[in-house]
Amino acid sequence: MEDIIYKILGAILTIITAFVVGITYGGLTRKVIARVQNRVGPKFYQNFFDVLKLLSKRTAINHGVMQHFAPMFIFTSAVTVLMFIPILHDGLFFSNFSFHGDLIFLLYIMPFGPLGMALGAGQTGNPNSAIGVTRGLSQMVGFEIPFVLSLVALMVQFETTSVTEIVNIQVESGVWMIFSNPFAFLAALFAMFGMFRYAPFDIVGAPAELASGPASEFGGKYLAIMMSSSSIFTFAKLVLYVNLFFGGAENLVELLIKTFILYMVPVVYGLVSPRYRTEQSITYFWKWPLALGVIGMIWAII
Amino acid sequence: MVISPVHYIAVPLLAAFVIPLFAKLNREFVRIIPGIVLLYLSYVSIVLMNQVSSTGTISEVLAGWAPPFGINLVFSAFSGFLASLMTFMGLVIWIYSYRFKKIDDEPALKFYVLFLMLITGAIGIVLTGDIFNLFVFLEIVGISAYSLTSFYRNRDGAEAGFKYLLLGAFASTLILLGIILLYSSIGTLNMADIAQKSHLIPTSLKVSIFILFVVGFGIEAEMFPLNGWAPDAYSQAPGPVGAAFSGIAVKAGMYVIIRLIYTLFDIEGSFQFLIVMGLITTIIAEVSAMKQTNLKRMLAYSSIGQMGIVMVAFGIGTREAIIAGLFLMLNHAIIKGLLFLSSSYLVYNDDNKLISSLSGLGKRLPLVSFLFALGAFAIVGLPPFSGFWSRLYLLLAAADKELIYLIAIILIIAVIEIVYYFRVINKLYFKDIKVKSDDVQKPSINAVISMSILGILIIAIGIYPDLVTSYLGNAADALLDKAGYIENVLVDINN
Amino acid sequence: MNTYFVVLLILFGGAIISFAINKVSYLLSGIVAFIATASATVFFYLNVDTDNFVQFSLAGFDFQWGLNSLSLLFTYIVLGLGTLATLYSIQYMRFKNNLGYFYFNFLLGIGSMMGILFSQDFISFFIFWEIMTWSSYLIVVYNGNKTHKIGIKYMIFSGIGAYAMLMSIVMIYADVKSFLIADYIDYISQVGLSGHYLQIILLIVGFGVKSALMPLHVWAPKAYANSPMGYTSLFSGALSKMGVYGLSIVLLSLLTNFNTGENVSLGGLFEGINAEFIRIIVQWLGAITAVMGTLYALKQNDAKKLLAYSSIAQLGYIITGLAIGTELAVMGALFLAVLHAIFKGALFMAMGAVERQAGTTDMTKISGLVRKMPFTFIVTLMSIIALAGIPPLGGFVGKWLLYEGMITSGHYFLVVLIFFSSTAAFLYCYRILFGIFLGQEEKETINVREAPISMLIPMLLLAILTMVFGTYPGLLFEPIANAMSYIGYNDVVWEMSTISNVWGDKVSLDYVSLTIFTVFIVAMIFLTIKNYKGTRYVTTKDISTSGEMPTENENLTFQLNFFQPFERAVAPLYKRSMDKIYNTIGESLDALFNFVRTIYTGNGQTYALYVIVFLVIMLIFKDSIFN
Amino acid sequence: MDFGQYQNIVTISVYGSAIALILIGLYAVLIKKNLIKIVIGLSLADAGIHLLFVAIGYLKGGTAPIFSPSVVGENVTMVDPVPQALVLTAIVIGFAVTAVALSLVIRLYKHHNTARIDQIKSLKW
Amino acid sequence: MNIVKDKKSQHIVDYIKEFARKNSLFVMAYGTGCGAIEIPPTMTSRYDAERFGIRGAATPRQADVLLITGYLAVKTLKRVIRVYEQMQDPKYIIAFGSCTINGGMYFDSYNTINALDRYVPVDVYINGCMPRPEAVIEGFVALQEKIQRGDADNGKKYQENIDWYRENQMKVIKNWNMPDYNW
Repeated sequence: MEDIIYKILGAILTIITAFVVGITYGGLTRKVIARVQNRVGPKFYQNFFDVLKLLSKRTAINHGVMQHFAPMFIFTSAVTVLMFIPILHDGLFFSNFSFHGDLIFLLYIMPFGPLGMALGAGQTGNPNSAIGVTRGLSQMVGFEIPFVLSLVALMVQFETTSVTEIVNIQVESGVWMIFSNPFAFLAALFAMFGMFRYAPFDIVGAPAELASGPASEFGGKYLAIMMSSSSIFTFAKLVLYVNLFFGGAENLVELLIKTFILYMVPVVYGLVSPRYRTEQSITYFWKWPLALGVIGMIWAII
Repeated sequence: MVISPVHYIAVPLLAAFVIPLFAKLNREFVRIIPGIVLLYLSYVSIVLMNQVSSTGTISEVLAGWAPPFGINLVFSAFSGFLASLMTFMGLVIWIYSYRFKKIDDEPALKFYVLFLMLITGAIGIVLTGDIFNLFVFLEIVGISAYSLTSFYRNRDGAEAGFKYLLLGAFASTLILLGIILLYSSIGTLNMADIAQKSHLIPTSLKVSIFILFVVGFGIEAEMFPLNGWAPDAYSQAPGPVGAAFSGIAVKAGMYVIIRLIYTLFDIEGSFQFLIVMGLITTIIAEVSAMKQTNLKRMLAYSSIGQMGIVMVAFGIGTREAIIAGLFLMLNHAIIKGLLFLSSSYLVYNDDNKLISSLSGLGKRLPLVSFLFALGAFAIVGLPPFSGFWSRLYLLLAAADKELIYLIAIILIIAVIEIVYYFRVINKLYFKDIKVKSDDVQKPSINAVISMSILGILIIAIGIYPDLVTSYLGNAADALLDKAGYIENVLVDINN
Repeated sequence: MNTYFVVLLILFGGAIISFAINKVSYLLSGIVAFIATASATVFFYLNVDTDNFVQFSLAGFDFQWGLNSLSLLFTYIVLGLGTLATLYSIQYMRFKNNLGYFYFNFLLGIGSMMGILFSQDFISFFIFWEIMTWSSYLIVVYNGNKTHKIGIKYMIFSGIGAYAMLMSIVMIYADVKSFLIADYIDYISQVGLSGHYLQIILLIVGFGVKSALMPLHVWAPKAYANSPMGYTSLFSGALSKMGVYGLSIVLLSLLTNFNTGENVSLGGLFEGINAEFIRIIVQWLGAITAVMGTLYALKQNDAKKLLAYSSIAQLGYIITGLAIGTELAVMGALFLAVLHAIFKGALFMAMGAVERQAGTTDMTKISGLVRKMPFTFIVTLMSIIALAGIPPLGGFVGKWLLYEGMITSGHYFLVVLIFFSSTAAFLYCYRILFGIFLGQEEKETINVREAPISMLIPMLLLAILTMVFGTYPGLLFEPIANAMSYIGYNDVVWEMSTISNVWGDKVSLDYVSLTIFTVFIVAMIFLTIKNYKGTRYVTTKDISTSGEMPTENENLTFQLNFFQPFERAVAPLYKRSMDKIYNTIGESLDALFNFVRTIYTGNGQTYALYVIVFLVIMLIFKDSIFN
Repeated sequence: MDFGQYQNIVTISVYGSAIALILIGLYAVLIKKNLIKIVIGLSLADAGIHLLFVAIGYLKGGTAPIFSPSVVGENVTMVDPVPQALVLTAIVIGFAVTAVALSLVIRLYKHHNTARIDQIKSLKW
Repeated sequence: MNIVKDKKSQHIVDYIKEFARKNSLFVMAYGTGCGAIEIPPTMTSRYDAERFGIRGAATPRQADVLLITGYLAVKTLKRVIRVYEQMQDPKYIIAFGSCTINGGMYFDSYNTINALDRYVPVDVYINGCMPRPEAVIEGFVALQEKIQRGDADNGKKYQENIDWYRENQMKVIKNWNMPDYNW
């Protein structure tokens, strides 16, 4: 009984942490972008206001039941991913259910949210949303290939598919994956560009063309949940990357440092990039990232 | 009255010439007499087949001259099987044509005379033990067949008949030449005697004689380069005649080739020759059938193809293969019979017999179309219809001899058959109806009965092939037992 | 009377009765069909006994009927889906013609599939196989007119497959002198595989056609899409599984278990072929099938055709899994086989419901049906989630097992290929949901209503099954483990709701489901209660289009060229399709055949010349021909 | 009468004319386009065969194969009766075939208005 | 507008809400007149409105503030109404320049409206022709103060007085084919 309470408490704590960190990272990103553009920029906690404001909206419209469900799908997906990733190495509170899932499970639960989101976007009947969704899904096929290649390389190298095990092995041997198989890491890093959808891969939202794409009919509480979910999701993905390639983290500070550094890579890369066309952004991943992934795989097999 | 194989020849021949006399009394006799004759022959078949299975081959001497000098009839399990098959097919075709309108339009009298002569000739070929007699019967078959082919007095009928006649006359010339050479070298015409003495002929001459015979009878048996007449004749002859050709006439020609190879001559390489010729025949015929627009012509090519496969089966030469070959013959007779009979109602009013004119006929002529489809299913060898078993037997026999290429070719051909038969079925059932209901001819009750008999037989044999396999086994044994044949004809009767 | 005979008698008898009774009432024929399948199902499972073998002799061959644990697994698919599909068809086919014909072939199909599963010898296997083929052909062309080409294509490929199989069977008989499958397996285990590869390749071709393996798949999309949907659910769900059944015997019982250390080549054309080589080929073919099936699926505008291509892709996974042959992969493949029957059955039924209610499944013509047909939408949604392999529904389990089986046995690049396919599958999954149910509500579909209850019940049952198997796959693992013991995998370990691989990693599905459902429900409660009064539904015309109010006639539906950017990205893969290749072959053959038949010139004199030339040639070469 | 010295010449000429007839017949059938000529060719070939057959059955100095007491004596060589009997049959058959052929030719001519075989090809392929 | 604040806890919640609303303004810029050109400098480096939590929104569903930047033709008014009605409560309007107040230099044009207030409720007018970015930011700040005070809820006002607004709107818009505002 106590275990269960601990688990529940731990889960809630994890979600809150992820939310806070994710939202803060979002704010920091805006700040960084502003600084690069020679602006003052918003406060780093600006995104909290945004979420709060959206939650406090008095009305919310939806076009049908799927639009109502869509934020739940994405929230569920984000939280579930979080639950099955060990946030901290050997952490009591932050390990959650990470022993009950593995990488392939994570790979499959990750699209759960976007797909639900896509359904909601489809339900709205706004053509922009549907176009955004098709772009997003197409792009997902693009970056998934180098990503999977690098993950398979990882699994082969460590002979396990469990994230927890991968972290443990890295901690025990003291060699991070990024050093033992840099190619796989690079492939995964490229995949991450697509995953976070900063420029030049921001074809889904594409405010100038698609009026924020899938989210264009979402407002109020729906948008709030979506924003916070994607923050959680961002954090979860970062933690996953840290776990896989940076040997996990012993404590929160280490985790924050590692994740933040990692997070800044696509952000900074995006700052200096324009936007790709959709097919370019797909085929982008099938050139160098794919080659890197294959090299990484061969590296791992040898 | 003692039932003997002679009845097979005497009764229909007599009837054929008596019909015109009776016709003076009542026109209806013209139709009824052939039926009575065929029924009687069927009875004879049953009795004789039982007798054969209990006591062995029956040899009947004609005119009191003992073989090798006199003419004799041999009713073995093998020849008896074919004779019974022909009788049965004759009966079915008679039922079908009893009130076949198109024949009624023409003088029915001539039809039945010729038809009975055709049966007489074919059964004579199968039963006779004398090679010149065989030639005579072949000519009977030939002349009646030419006439039946051009039975409709239209343009194309005459053309087909003439082509058939041209090649048939050629065949008879060659066969006669062969007989001359044979007689000049061993001085006998009795088949058992020839079989006994054939080793005395110099090999080169023997082979030449064999070639002459094969080419001559090959014309009748639709062997490849010799079968130019067949598609025309099949497509232009009246529907029941097409069935009679495929079920009766061709079988006779095939029988002779089998006899030549198995009993009369003992020539090295003749089996392989048969396989190769069979394969070529099949391939060319099926390939030609593929693109036909004329339904009857398509069936004709298919028929040729089937005969090619029969040749292959007999070319393999093992007991299993012979069973397969006989089974194929049986199936070919009943299935192709059914196809010809039903198709002549499908293209009843279309002079060009175009497949495209069948469009949607399945709605207008449900039963006929169904039977046609059944026949098509059976002939491409789909279980649970009879065609499947014969093909299986053949393949097993081929596999036993490790003739893998043969299996492959036969099966590829089966795929081709699927293509063109299913094209027709699609036309029948799954296309819009083009024909007005007035334009189609509903089948008469007797036609339905005859086709149903064949259809039921196809399904029955398909579900329970043991119905016929025992007969086939006996027949195969009889064919393989060359010494027994000679002994039966020459020794038993002399005693 | 024996169980097997009774089951077949009920089914075939039911076929004939429902054919005959069609004249009385259109409903009755369907009801008879349903009663026949249902009673056959009930009777069969009451009397099921895997050790009961019946022997009899026909046409000089020994036949043996019985059940092994593998075929028992497949009977679940056939009878279960068959019963539901007949129930579904009663209403689905209500306004169609020729119902007797339809149900006759329907039941014949089910009966022959059961016959295939009962057959313990090759020859009755083949007989039932062919009956299944032509009965399904007759249903493929049921819709008439434009389907006839599809039907012929189907029949040609089935013919090629079946005759390849027949060829193999007769060769086996020549070797073993027995048609019993068990005898053949024994024989192979004694003498080894060398010299028998041709038989095995031919068997694989035979089964590959039915299970739509890559170069032999071209019949499938249109055949699936154009048969009545009630049957297609069975066609794609169960009938294709007969190919999988056969392949699992060939690939596993024969190839996997007896290729240890053996490397004898066949010589000649088949130089270098060994069991491992064949398996690798089949693996890659399966994976390529999966990829190409997916890529073509997402191009389609017709939902039925889309699903048909998706079926091909899914069968590709299954075949790859079987060909890999490790315990996990096989388990995953068999699991997917059952699951595919369930969700694809449900999907085709749902599409049938859409077709019946809205008149078409062309996604460019209809959209926004979700409010009109909510239950159909739910079924589609759940089945699609299962199809995409997203937890917590059943498809995930199969995919997980398959991937783990591949990774742990070292098929890394294959994994990537399969993964690519299943990621791209998300695209068409979304397409089908969006294209039919979401998006703008069109005025053409204003009067559409939900399908009748007797069509919904089977669909919903299947959808619920995907959910159950997603959390408790152990329910299905038990028969699968038994089945695997038949094909040589003893002591398969399984747990009720945990899946684990050989490296010791595991996924606890109950935790997964628990988490997902808890979070989802919490989120739902929160989101629904929050601002409950402020939450309003508006129509799909009320969207932000730069301040414009879209009128009735304005087209806001995005359907054509749905994944155009993606198609551009993978354009090189679309360049060459098997369809085109086969068309070229067909056209050349046509031309050749047309040329060949000009031999028959129509001139009697030419024919006479042939005779003489033939005679002369024979006489000249008589020494070389005879002797 | 003794034809002994001419025997070889007679034999050769009979055989030769038989073969010549056959060849002429074949020529007519294969080369001539006119239907009537083709039918004539067939008859010629038939006649050649018959002649050949009779010639084979002929024995040098043989008498007619009649078993009458007046003729039959010791060491009497008779011509083989079988070929003659067969040839008689064959002639009858050939006659019948020719009759049928001619009737068909007439009908063909009626329908096609020509007797050229290469123009009568409505059934082909 | 007076929001009833009878409980203290309710007061705190409201305070937080309004604080958040104040600090996060998603702007839907309706670039009608010459004022549209003033928006980019306001948002970018020189004046950087993002400091105040002001941010562009792509669609009315996500937006809080509707900027009407200049004169409104009758035709355009229809779209403005539509956009306004699609926004989620609470929602605000900032109107730019003289034209929105009294018609400005187009006061006697046959096809522009003179007083925007008659058709949609305006929270803040920024005067000038056109106002400079500094003025715009000042306007925003004014709006923020108004929000914090709690009397910037014109969405509710619009809803309550919908009949009056509709009447005015229909007076100028002849081909009225808008859907009903359903809350």
